[in-house]
Amino acid sequence: MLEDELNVNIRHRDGVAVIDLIGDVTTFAEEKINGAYRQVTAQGHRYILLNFRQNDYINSAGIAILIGIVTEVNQNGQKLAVSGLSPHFQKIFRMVGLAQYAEIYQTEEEALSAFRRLSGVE
Amino acid sequence: MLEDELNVNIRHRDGVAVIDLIGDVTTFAEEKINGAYRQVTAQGHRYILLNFRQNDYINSAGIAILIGIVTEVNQNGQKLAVSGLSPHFQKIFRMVGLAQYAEIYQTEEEALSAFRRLSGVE
Amino acid sequence: MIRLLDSTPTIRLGGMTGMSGAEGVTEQVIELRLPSRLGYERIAMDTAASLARRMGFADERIDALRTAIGEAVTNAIEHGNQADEAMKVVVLLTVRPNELVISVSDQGRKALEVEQTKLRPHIADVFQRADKGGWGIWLMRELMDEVEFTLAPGGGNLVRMVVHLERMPISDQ
Amino acid sequence: MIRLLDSTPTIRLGGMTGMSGAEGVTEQVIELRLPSRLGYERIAMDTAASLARRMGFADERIDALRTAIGEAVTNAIEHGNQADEAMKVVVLLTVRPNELVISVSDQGRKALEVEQTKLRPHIADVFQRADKGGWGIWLMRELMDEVEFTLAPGGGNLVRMVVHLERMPISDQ
Ligand SMILES: Nc1ncnc2c1ncn2[C@@H]1O[C@H](COP(=O)(O)OP(=O)(O)O)[C@@H](O)[C@H]1O
Ligand SMILES: Nc1ncnc2c1ncn2[C@@H]1O[C@H](COP(=O)(O)OP(=O)(O)O)[C@@H](O)[C@H]1O
Repeated sequence: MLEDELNVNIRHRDGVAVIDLIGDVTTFAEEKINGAYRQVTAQGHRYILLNFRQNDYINSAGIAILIGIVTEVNQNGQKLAVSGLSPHFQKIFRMVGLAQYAEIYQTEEEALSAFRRLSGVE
Repeated sequence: MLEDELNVNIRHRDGVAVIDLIGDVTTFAEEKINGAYRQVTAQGHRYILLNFRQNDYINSAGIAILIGIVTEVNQNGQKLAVSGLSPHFQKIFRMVGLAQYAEIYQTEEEALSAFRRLSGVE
Repeated sequence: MIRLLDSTPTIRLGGMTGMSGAEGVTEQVIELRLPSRLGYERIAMDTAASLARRMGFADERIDALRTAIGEAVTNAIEHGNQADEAMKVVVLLTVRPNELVISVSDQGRKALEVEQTKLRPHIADVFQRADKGGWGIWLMRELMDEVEFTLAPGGGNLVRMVVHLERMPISDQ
Repeated sequence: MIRLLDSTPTIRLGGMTGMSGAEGVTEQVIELRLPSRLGYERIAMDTAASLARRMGFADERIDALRTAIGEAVTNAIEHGNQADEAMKVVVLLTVRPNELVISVSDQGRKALEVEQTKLRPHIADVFQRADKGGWGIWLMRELMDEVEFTLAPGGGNLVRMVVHLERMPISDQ
């Protein structure tokens, strides 16, 4: 089943680069996630949303990939948010400390309206 | 989880005794299913619907219990129908030959309207 | 064939070198040992379904597999091991590029007779019998692509079942 | 305790005589042997989740268990067995009246150092490192009720994890 592979999809909404992560976020996902991040960064995006799909498998290797993204987001002065995580992975993101560097929203819409408020203020 | 046990519930709708089978239909279900059948038979019911819940586990021991019910239904001159089976178990009921003795309907409503037509004709 | 397994996104699980035979056939084996207590067949069903899903089997094939393996393990528990919980039921799941092989063995407290493996019950006859059962082995045969009964290495009964992956093999030979 | 297991509708699976000890403690053991190839940890996760569900664990405990066992098996595959597919990862799932014990062992191609089992990574430090990993063992500790590292009988690494069933025991003694 294709669910075992990660599919990455990039969309642009209201000035935000939305990166859909469809499938499992494990060591096999590294190239695709990093590639998508580099692409939107090369396009000059400041606001990035990683949109997960509920109930996909994320393991510690996937978390390491995401920490790598956060490292670059911080260096490049971008803003990162995440949406679509299951309650279990929201909890794990908080435990790991990722939630301090990327706001967690239930849905894409909530994340987008938060980005709108932010870009209005800035 | 309670899903591992069978729960049996008897309802009366339009002169039909609806026996809901909620849970797994295996050897452990024998007493409950036979008890429910005897109860509605003692009440004089002629039309009986076994209403399954999609995706519950039915095994060959459960099929043997159902064949036992069909045997008595035939002896007692009752009419039996089934509803709520998944496509997989509809197929198995056909393979086993149960479908010749109990009409298979997708939903309870379809089974009830078939019973209505039948009781109108008789 | 190695290439097929590795290039197919649906088989992140596929074998590479596991038990390579002379012909370069590759397979991976998962072994599951269960106590002989009714209910534990559900664990075998769920494990096999999890594997089959990742191999790319269609949902209806997975349903068929669940039923067949459930019947095989139930028989091993009830008949072969006479529900003696200290006795184990051993399930081997062998992942091959184009098929899944399931073997279920018991410790043979009761021997399985050859005639019993060939029964084709008819419901009209069954109505007349006190025992309405006897559908398990027939269901396995109807639902799986291959079913074979032999003796297990340890002397118990062994059922070997095969389901083919309905995907065109792209041979690289 | 036997009575508790048998009268509890959620544990059709519970042990009766399986490996009874002197104190009448009962347990049932499921053994799963997996090839050392990434992806197969999913089978262990699904098997354990299937068992935990039938034991009556709450969904969030099952999610925690999935993650912990996934990390343990991934480590056994990648580190302990160095992804040599011929080497097996052995998962034992022990069902007890009020807990599930999971043990994951590898064949110890690489020894696990004691210090590595006690790491508590901090994300701010991790940003500075090239390797952003090292969260697996810590996650197991955070998610499970008990976690213990020892040597496996065969000389490999063994992780033993326990999750308690949050249900009041009704002792019949
Ligand atoms: N693993 C086994 N060991 C010993 N006998 C078996 C085994 N499996 C099946 N049998 C015998 O074959 C018969 C037919 O099995 P089956 O078709 O599954 O129906 P059922 O289990 O309902 O009787 C059983 O009644 C039993 O006598
Ligand atoms: N089963 C094992 N066998 C040998 N070494 C292990 C095993 N599990 C973990 N280790 C060692 O402990 C380290 C920390 O493991 P972990 O916290 O899971 O993070 P990661 O696997 O991401 O490095 C690993 O990098 C590895 O060196």
